Amino acid sequence: MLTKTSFQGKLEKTEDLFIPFLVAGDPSPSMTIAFALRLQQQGADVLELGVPYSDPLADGPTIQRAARRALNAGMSLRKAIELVPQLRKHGLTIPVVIFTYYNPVLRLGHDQFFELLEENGVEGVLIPDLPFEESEEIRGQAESKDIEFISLVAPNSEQRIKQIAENAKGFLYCVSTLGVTGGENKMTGESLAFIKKVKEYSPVPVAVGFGVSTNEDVKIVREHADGVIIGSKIIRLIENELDKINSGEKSGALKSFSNSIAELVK
Amino acid sequence: MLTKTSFQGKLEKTEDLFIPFLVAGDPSPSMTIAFALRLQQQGADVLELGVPYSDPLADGPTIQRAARRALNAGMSLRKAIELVPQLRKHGLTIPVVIFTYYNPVLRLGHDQFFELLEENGVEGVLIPDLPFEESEEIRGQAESKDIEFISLVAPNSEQRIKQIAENAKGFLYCVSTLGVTGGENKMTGESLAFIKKVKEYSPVPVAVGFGVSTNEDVKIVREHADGVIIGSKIIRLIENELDKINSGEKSGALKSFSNSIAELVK
Amino acid sequence: GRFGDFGGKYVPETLMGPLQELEDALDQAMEDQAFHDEYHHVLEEYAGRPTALTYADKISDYLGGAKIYLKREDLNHTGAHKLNNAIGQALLAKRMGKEKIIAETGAGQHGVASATVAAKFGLKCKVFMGEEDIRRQELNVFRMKLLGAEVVSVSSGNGTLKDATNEAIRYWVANCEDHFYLIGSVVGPHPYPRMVRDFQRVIGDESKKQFLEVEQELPNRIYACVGGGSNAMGMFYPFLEDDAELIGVEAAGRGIDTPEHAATLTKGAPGVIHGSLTYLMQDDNGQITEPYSISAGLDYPGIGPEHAHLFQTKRVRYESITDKEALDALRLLTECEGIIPAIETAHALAQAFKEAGSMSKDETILINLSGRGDKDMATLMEHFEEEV
Amino acid sequence: GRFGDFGGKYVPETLMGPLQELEDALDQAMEDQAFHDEYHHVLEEYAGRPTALTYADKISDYLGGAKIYLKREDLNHTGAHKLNNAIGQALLAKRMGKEKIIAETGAGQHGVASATVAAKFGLKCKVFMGEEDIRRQELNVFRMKLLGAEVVSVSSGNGTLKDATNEAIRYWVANCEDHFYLIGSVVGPHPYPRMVRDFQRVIGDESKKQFLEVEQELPNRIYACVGGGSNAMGMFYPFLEDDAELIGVEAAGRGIDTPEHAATLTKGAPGVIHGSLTYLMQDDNGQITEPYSISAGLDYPGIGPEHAHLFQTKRVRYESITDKEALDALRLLTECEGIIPAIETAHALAQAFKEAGSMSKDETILINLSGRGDKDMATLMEHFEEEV
Repeated sequence: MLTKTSFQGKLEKTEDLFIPFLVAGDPSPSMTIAFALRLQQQGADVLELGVPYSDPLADGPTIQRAARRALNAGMSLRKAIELVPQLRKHGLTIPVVIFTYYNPVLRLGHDQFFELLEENGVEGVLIPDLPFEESEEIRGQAESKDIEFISLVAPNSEQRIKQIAENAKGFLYCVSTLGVTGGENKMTGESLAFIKKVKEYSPVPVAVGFGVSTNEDVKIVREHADGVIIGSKIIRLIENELDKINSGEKSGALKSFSNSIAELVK
Repeated sequence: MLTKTSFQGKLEKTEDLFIPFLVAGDPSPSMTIAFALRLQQQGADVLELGVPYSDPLADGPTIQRAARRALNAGMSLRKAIELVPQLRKHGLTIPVVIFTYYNPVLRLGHDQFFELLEENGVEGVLIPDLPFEESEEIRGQAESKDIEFISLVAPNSEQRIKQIAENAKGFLYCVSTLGVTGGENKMTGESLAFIKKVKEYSPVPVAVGFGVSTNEDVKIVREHADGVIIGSKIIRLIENELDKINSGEKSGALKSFSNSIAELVK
Repeated sequence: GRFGDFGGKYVPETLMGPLQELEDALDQAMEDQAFHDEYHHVLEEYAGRPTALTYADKISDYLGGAKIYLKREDLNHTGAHKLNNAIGQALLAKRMGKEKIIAETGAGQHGVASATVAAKFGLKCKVFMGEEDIRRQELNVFRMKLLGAEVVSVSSGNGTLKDATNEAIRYWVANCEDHFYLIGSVVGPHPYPRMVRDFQRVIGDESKKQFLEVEQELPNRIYACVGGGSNAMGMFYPFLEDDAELIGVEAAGRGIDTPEHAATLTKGAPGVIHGSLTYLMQDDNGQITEPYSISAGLDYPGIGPEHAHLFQTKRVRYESITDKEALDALRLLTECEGIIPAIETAHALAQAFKEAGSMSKDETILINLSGRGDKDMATLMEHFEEEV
Repeated sequence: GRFGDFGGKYVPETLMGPLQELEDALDQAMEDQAFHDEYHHVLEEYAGRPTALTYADKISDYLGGAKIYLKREDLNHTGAHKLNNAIGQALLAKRMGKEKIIAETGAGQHGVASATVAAKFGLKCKVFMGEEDIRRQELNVFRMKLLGAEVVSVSSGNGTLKDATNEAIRYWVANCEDHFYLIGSVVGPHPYPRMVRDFQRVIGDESKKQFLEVEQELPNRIYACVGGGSNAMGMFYPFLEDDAELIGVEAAGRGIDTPEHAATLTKGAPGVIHGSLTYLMQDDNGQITEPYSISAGLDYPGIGPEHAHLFQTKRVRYESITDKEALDALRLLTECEGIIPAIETAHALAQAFKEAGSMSKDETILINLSGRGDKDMATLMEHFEEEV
């Protein structure tokens, strides 16, 4: 039942997806490019590129720290989008989803936002504080630009699960557990039932995020969903390398990062 | 019109009275005796012997300080009364008025209080917080023991002036100015009219107190009243001598005190 | 001017005139409907009366006995019952043409109430406060100054309420012609104890009406804390002829068997303090002794003469509560009902809580919640910091 | 879920379910007379409502123009309008079977109100507060703890109200199943702005009735300070269809031409904050900026969406007042009327005082005296110590 031509045809796989998350500019734009390429090397199918925000309501302390680092380095919504051609130039071929809170988009204006996305060849967009009911206009604009507007669905979405899932584009971001990013994963029988229900309605791959932080988590998610989204854990792996990066040992940092990712998704 | 046989006949003068005030036990019982004798030497006609009290409502800071010194030295109502025979033994012949707030008297009990006064040969008593209306019982008791109960009258006693003055015993304590002891003397035309009015009604000498602190004050009071009461000024003169007393130069202190008193009442 | 054996005017002669002037003006005012109307208008429109009567359901359930009601004087403007009296006396001062008022204060509550009415009615205000209390109650001192009052530091004695009162009386003696002395409790010479009671009886009058509305009968027992005793007299007075048992609660400080308490009726003896014959704490020589209580408002060596009378006639039962018992009651009320009472008030609460459990569920208790605890936060922090 | 263009639910998907559950419960409750009766019973019997309407005669005379009336929310239990809303939401939480509440707080007033209703209704309470605010508002932190609440220190961001709100929302996302989030102002996602307004409209409803009683007509102008805007919405809402001119007063801090202010409508732009589309203070990249005001309660970068709507439609006039103007107005009210207002409230006073003199003597002004100044004493001491 899955549609195949998502992300402007660039994502042909519909299962076993690995969707990593990076905060653009954490700790610098060039390191973001380097990390992204390593993630692609380790099998990433889609890159979620997070725009740092002053007040990230859906995020836990790990991503808040990353956002703070990136903001201090001067990152913004516009600069994050403009980072995408740089990623391409350096060899990134997987689709990129811009992950941003809604206020920077509003500040830029919907039209200018989509022009920027289009100009810079962005394949998808995810706005964590714009639920289905508030996103009708933006979903229309995304569709007209052939940009995937990624929806989220949560265990407590209840009667809205069907509606959200049936209208999903690109992939459906399935919040495995209540809470902000970076919490503990609790794959209970309820979570599995919820994923199963979502898969019934979704025309696109169902990826599970929130709290996936060990290889064991990854394996369990793979078993039941079409993809796994990993955010805070990747930020923490980057944080492990910050000392090396700051002391100029970038290649050592990237190697160690790659190894950790390989171990995580093996 | 003045009666002559007040203070058990010991006060025969009815004018030009000099009535000094001492706090019993300030700074010690023996010094009180010494100061009293000097005052007699300088022409005192009646001694007001003050009982130190924790909360002397009618007194200003000077007499409060004296009371504090005397309390610290262990003085009490009973001890103050028992000081009177000591004064006699050392040669004091003028009548003594025990000046005490009402609470110590109440605590002792009226009967025991008057027994003590009688036993110790006290000629008068003055209770500054027992106005005419509250003193009927005690006035009766005093009369029956032939002890003069000294009344006070103030410029704002108004229609009560006549009543108080007509019932006065010993001498009538005329508060020259509104305020507590130790304030400034303001002998205005009003004060003089008040004294004149009091004298019209009083069967006993009218003595003026409160704020008499210079020889000039004394002279003005003498001119209009039958007597002058000096309290705070005498305490201040004693305070001037405290250093000498504490360093053992008692005779020098007494000499200097005598000279000051002579200067004050000349 | 007497309540049985107690009361009277034990003051320097100089005050006899002003007291008579006050009494005449008071009697006139009390017979003047316009004065009553103005007083009640200000109470309603400015002070926020009537104050609520709150049923304390959680604590009643917790104690498992009588139903407990709270008369909420803490909701009065400036946070305690003190303002009722200050308003009454300020209106009287204006009526007498006096444009300057003086007041004494211990913790500062009556000082704040006096400064408040002075601001409201355009009077000049001088508040006498012991230097030790000024140090301990910095915030209330600032509050009075902000309201435009002058705070006079009193260094005589131990620099606390008794000394401030002495000094206020002394100042009044010297300035009685144009100054009105606004006494903060049912103490002092006649007619003060009666006047303050009459300006505080609104507490009891309202309570009676409110209680009858919700319970259709009067409370079985009524509790109030007693320092000078104005909140208690205000609450008790309208119930004196009724069946309700009345309980006044004094401060036992560190215990009535120690020298550190303020349990005047329990441990004191009759005598004269601040112009009135009443009970007070004194030594064998009749010198007034220093009281102690954690609560500045109960830390007073005397008590209103009408209380002395009600004690002697046994119409009111007087109990005493230690610092610790008061603090425990304060916490219990706070956690159960969301109301942080003044530490003074907590003494009344503690006694009521002690007794409520052994009363039956169809009996009722009324407690005068005389003031709020905001002023006591520093003290409470000292005592509870580790626990909370 | 909209007020014109503003409002909505801009929240993580996980909150959409709980918000719907809340809205359903709220709609049911609002149609249930028993709920209204209980809410109003608690307001009267516990919080002390109705609060007084005070005619400020001295200040009216001093300014020489319109007659000024004050709606006395400072007389509400816990000292501000905040409790009205906390009571309403706590009753709703109980009705929904939620036994745990969470709340955010800046200066601590809403935290204290939440801790109070939690104690009163037997709920567990967790209050999120920025670590910087915890340092500045030690007394209110202690008060909340004494009431039995847990105070959670928030170190993200600058450690002030915005961050505490973020963290409270995050905590709610993870614990929405059994926790009720008790928001303190007319902000947040639908249905909060409407709900909080409806629990605060008692201010305006009472005012209207009281004003008609004393003046037989409605006020010409009504002033209220605006941070999040709950006291203003509560006051304005019942007058929206009337002729009265409504004036909301924001904090201009050190001046709206400096970066240090909290004048959201005057200087901000539309955007999303804390789940709601409204005006906020932000930079060119859409990052929320830190506001500044001497008054902790106005020191918020957003504003309730209904205010944004009333601003856009010009039904309400929004002005701004600097720290200094507010402090001056605070002193003037204190000295003239014996009422020390909260610094928040002083902003509304300052704007009204600016305008009153040029109004005619038969015109009238109503100011919402949203809270008392006791909590601000430390700040006032810093600013006035030398002067008083």
